[in-house]
Amino acid sequence: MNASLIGFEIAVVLLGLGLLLLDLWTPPERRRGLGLAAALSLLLVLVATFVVPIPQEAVGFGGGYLFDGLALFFKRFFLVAAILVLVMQTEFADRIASGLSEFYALVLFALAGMMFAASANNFVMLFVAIELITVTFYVLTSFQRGRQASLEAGVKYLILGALSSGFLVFGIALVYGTSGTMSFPEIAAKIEANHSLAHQGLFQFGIVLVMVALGFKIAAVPMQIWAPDVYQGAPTPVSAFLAVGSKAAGVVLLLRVLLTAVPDLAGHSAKLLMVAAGVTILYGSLCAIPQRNIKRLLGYSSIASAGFLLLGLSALNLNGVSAILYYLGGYLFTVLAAFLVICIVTRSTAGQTSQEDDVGLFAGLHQRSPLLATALTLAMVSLAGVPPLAGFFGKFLLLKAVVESASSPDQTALRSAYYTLIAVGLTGVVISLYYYFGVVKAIFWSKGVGDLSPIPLSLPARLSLYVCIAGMIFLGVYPGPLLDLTDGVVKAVFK
Amino acid sequence: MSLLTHILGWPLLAALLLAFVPRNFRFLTRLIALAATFTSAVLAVVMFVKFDTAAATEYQFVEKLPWVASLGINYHVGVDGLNVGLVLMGALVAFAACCCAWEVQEREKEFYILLLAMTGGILGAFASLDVFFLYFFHELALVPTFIMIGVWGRGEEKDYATFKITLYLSIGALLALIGLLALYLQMPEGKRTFDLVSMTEHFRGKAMDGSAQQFIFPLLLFGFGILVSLWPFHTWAPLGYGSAPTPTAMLHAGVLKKFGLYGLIRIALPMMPEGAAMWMQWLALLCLGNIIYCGLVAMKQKDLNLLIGNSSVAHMGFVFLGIASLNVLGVTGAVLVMIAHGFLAALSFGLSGYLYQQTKTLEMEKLGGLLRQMPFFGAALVMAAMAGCGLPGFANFAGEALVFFGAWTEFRVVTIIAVWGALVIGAVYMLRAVRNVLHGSLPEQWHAVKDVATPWRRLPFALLLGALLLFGFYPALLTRKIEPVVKQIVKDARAVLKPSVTVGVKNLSE
Amino acid sequence: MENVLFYIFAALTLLFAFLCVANPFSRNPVTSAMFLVLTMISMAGLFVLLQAFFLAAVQILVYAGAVMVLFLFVIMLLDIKEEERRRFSRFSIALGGVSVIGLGFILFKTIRESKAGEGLKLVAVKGSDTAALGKALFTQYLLPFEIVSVLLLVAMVGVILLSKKDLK
Amino acid sequence: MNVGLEQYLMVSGLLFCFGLLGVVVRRNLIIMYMGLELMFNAANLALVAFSRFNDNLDGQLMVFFIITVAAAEVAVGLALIVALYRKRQSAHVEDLTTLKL
Amino acid sequence: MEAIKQFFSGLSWEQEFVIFTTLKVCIVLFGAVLPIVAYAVLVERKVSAWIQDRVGPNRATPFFVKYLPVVGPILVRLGIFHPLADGLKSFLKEDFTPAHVRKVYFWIAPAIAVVPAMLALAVIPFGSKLGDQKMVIADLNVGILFTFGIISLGVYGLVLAGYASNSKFSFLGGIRSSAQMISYEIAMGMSVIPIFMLVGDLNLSKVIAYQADGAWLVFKQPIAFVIFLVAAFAETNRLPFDLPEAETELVGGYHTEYSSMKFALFFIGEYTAMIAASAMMVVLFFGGWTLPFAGLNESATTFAMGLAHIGIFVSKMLFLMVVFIWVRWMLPRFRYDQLMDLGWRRFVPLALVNIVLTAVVLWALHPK
Repeated sequence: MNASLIGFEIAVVLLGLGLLLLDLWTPPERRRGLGLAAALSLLLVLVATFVVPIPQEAVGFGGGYLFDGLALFFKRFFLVAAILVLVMQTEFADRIASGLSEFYALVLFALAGMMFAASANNFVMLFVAIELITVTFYVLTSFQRGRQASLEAGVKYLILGALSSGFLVFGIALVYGTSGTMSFPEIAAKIEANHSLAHQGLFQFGIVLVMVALGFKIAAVPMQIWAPDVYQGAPTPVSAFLAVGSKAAGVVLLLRVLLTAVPDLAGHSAKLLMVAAGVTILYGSLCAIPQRNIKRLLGYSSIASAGFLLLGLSALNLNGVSAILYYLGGYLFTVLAAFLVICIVTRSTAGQTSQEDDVGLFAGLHQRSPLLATALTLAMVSLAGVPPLAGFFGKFLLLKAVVESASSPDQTALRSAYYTLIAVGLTGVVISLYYYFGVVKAIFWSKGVGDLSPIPLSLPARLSLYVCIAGMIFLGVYPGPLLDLTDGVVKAVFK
Repeated sequence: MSLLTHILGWPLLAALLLAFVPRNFRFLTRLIALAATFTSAVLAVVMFVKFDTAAATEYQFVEKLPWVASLGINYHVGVDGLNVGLVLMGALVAFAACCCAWEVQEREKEFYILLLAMTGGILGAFASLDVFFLYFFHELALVPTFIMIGVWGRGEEKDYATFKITLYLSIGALLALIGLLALYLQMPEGKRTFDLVSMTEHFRGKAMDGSAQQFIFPLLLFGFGILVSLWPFHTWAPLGYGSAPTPTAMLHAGVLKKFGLYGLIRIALPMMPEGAAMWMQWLALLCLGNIIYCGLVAMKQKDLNLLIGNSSVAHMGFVFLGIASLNVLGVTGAVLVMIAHGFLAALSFGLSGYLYQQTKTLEMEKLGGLLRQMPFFGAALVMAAMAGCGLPGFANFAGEALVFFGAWTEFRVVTIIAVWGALVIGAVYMLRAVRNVLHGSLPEQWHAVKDVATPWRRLPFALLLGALLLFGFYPALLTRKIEPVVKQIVKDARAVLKPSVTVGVKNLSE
Repeated sequence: MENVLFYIFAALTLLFAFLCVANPFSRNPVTSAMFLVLTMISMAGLFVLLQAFFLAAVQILVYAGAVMVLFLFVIMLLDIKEEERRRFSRFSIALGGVSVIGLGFILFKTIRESKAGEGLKLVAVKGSDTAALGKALFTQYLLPFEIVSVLLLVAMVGVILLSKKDLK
Repeated sequence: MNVGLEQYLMVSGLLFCFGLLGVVVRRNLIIMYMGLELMFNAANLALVAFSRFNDNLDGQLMVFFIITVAAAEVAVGLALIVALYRKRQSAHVEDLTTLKL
Repeated sequence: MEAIKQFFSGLSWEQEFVIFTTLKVCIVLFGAVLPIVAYAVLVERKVSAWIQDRVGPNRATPFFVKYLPVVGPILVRLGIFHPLADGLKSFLKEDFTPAHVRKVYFWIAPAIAVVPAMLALAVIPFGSKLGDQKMVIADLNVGILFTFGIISLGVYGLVLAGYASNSKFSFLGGIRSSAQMISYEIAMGMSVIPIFMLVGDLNLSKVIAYQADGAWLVFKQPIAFVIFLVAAFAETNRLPFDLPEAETELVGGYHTEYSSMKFALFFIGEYTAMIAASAMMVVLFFGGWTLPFAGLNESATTFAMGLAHIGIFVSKMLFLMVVFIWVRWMLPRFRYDQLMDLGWRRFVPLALVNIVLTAVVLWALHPK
């Protein structure tokens, strides 16, 4: 039964199972290499997504699985992210006490979940995919169970994740109950046929609950509290995958629900989205200011980014959605570069400072490894939204979409709200400059640099860094191709 | 490739190249930086000479490449009478700043990379005919500024200054960005483009919606205004310049700051006449704040750098006044002042930087009698002070005179006050500075200071002074190019004003 | 009779649920767990009243029979001392109480106002609902089913990793 | 009063609130987790009621998935709590203090 | 008689349901289960005695019986009256509650141990028909699931007993039992899946009907039967898997601290669970109340035939119970890790293989 549709996912799951099995016959000292093997295999899958003939748009499995441009975009996105994360994991391998192969395999399973999420077309698929991701991350987050921080992060993620799941299922129940169907297009059709449905209290309540739950995935207010703790406590590659993969999965599901299932309601809840976006941006930016722990800082920065993603959503136009995709594309390289550097640097300084992952660890990095220093600097600058890097163009597009809504004649009622939102967004950008440059400053100009030994870099790590840097610069300097792609995808999917 | 692309491309290329030069090749580093800025300066001069003054309203040396087709973003550079002088000024100042960069002794590699990036950004910002790239290049120049101040800056308030300048300028830039985006979105769907030329054409043919103008114009005015240290958003400037390393201060105060003014003249005025008509009165009042208030503050300064910083803010007042007058004389004068002040500010900061290098202090009370010790330096400083006061013979005079003539027809009271401020206050603080630094008895501790000795070191100062004098004695070199363009802009900007209001007096070049 | 049974089961469900999370007499986790078991069982009763026999059985089998035993198991294994030595912060209780009551009120109101059940009648199940469920599960919902199996694998791997002894 | 969908929803809603109450007020991780289970069950009840009253099987299938997933989640969650307890000798939220500013 | 018929025919469906269900429950419980439990204990003692070459209980007698000629001494020798004496003893003994226990749970636990086992019997069809009444208390569509659900609740009694006793032996016993029961429930549950794949229904009456039409399932699904049988031993905590109460390690396991009637309840619980397990096996594997001759495969039409069916069912069940008892005294106790190993690494995979095999065979026989 149209199994070929899920060929990529099947490949990923099989790869994960294969890793678990291979572990049995691989001597411990060579297990680290399994990660690279997995990364290479994923690279093949990624190549396959370009080579294999792919249907333009296809629905399968009782309408629950949708293969369209958006799905393909996100599948490739997740694959790239997972490849880089796997490389990062091999760099991290020394700090994993046991279960290295499982460490790799779980990432693959999470990846499969994300890829399924990209194609979810009804609430059952949404729920199942999201849970596959979340449960995998519970384990991954607490993978370093010798470290108390890792365990605490896991527990925090667990409780809040389960809470959001609770909201999710109750929301799904209400939406299903009032509309009588689980499928996104059918819900849209029902609303089309009977407009009063969209205004029914229970239906709206259900949608809000679902939104809140998806907000957890992308770390948006009011479900953002976990992010800093979990980013800080989790093993670095896991934080990276959370920041990129899990967040993007939340975004794609949010898009599917809001734009496919309830396009009408999305318009009604614009104010809600705006408030969420604004508060998220402010919360993330303001709380990041006093942080000294780099991973925690990135946690808050990821909250702020979630706010920007919501900003694009609350623009309520297709350009906003396209901007979201673009922003995510840049975010992928930027954040992964940052975490890769953190991963490598903290490895070589592990145990030397009482405060792990402190920003101070980067003191003198430019002398120890210019490549790492460059990559981290570029990442920070890109996150801050400074040209000519990817982050700048992403934020530019997002702001453009919002300004577009603000000045469009259809949205006169919301005009002042949009202006406020823009102001908030700008404030966020300005504040973020401050703390991102704090990191840059630490890299180049911190005082009292102790250790100046050079940091060795493995070939895969080096290559990944080059890829990230190239991605950041290319997307910032020559945004044309990706923008055309995202525009095309969005226009084709959401009409 | 167009000459312009070369002018702005070489510094950027050199920045990239420097990234691969080993850290300890210090000579090579500096050589590359100097060569790149020198090339662009020479090319800029070539461009200036080859510029066809007769066709000043046309864009020349144009290069246009599609960049992001779906959004209508193009790499589009070109100069007309308005920005040709600015590009020249930028390139010259960049070269001078690069020459002055010898004071930086640590982490030279990073410094030069940032300096070159900034140079490229500045030149790109002035040469771009695409709104997106305009902003893009400006940001590219702005961010290195923050870093350079934060890292190589001096003084106890360095961190605070960095923070403040970052905050202010980012806010200003982002406000402007929103304004520009809104502008872009005012174009009808399907025809949307960031191309400045087409946008201007479009709005010339079909005026923008009034309410949109009321909204966008202040965004641009204050966004750009903050970038130019419009009173009361000017406080970042003296502080920032006081803490900045010399080349940065030269480049920023001299060139980058003019970007906001350029944006106002190039974008805001012609496209949004209604907005301009409404806000120009206020601008005229605010610019008094710059001229008088900041002039008075400058008088109180004990630190030479802060004094120059404040005076630079005060000078911006003249430009604002010229723009506010919204007639050919005033705006032409404003552009002239922009260029003249670019050279002047660079010169002043370069000199004060040299002094600081020698004495490690800029407190005027501790200095004195240095003229005897450093004749070249003294002479240059005196001339800079004279230019700052607006004495004839320097380019500033020409510009300021035009501004006052232009403004006189529009706001008499304001002009009177401004003239008084310019002549009296400006003269007072400049001359006091000269007296305190150069004259009087030479304190014991400064017996060892050395003058700018080698021709090599003198080059930047000589170059800037030369430019000031050249355009001072022969302003038509610029005005002839500027004026036709300004005429068109003023015509656009005045489109909605009552015809009874005079449109300029007469052509200057006649 | 069905109405009476509904009210009985509903009342029991709610009572047990409340006692599970906010038992005024005991803060012993075991007590909470046992009340949760009772909640599950009463809910299975509600399921039966809704003629969802399969799910009623699954509810008891999985929740009461496996999940809650796991809870009990863990509580005992850890021998978690009762919370009573710690005092609740008044603030958090008040805040939680208020927010939950607020949420309840909103829910109550929306349910009331949306008149969800209007015109809907419980239709008697024809034949075996298990067969219908099974058919749907293996045709329309095959993919989620398979994904859940991956999820279970992940959970298994995760649990083993998290709880096995270090070999050092 | 005849029992209809509304009554079932009321029960489900109240159950949801109780679950939330447990999560918000209680500080023992395991009891908080039980509150979460209650929330899941509230959703299950609502789904079954909706499914039966609409005569549509999707809801019951969803319940099936929810129960399965919840079981998996509980397994992982409890393993985690046990692992933490071994390190920390506590299962209280207030004791999760390592990760702070 | 007429009046009674009149009475019944005048009842509404609901009233009839309630009355007959109550009747069935009472009869099954007090007429069958409790006596069987009582005498199962006796059989247990007697069988163990025979196996160990002893005489076994042969003393208890009401004061008059031994004076009966011939029959009296035989009855006494057989120990017929021991169960009565045991029951009396458990009622009369001091009901001692140790000071350190958790009172509430200490009291509840024995009850919880008994109830599920008894509930599990509710769905088992112990005969075809008596008159118009089906001989099953609740003929559920999801019968088997219900049974498994209920059986899985049985673990609470033991766990709580262990917890409530607040002593380490009891506690370890409780923990062991919960782990053991949960583990084997999986193997057990999976072992019966092939049966329902063959039958196509979860209703136990249908399972019997299926076997009436063909061979008993024990022949079609021997692997399933073996797994089920072994799992049943583990589920009922019988030797060789009685780890929760292993005397040599844990004294009495979870019931160390119990005495008198509360202890007796555990005992009843264990034997009721045995009854339930045997009954399940009869239904699932041995054709329930059917016998493949004398027309006994058909549903009863006469009252006598109905009774005969019940008799057949009970006999099969008793036979299996004897097997339970027999095994107990023949096999030594496993070690705990062996037990877990057996469950997880032998039976679970085996059950899975069995499912796949059945599926393949079914697919081969009935290709779509």
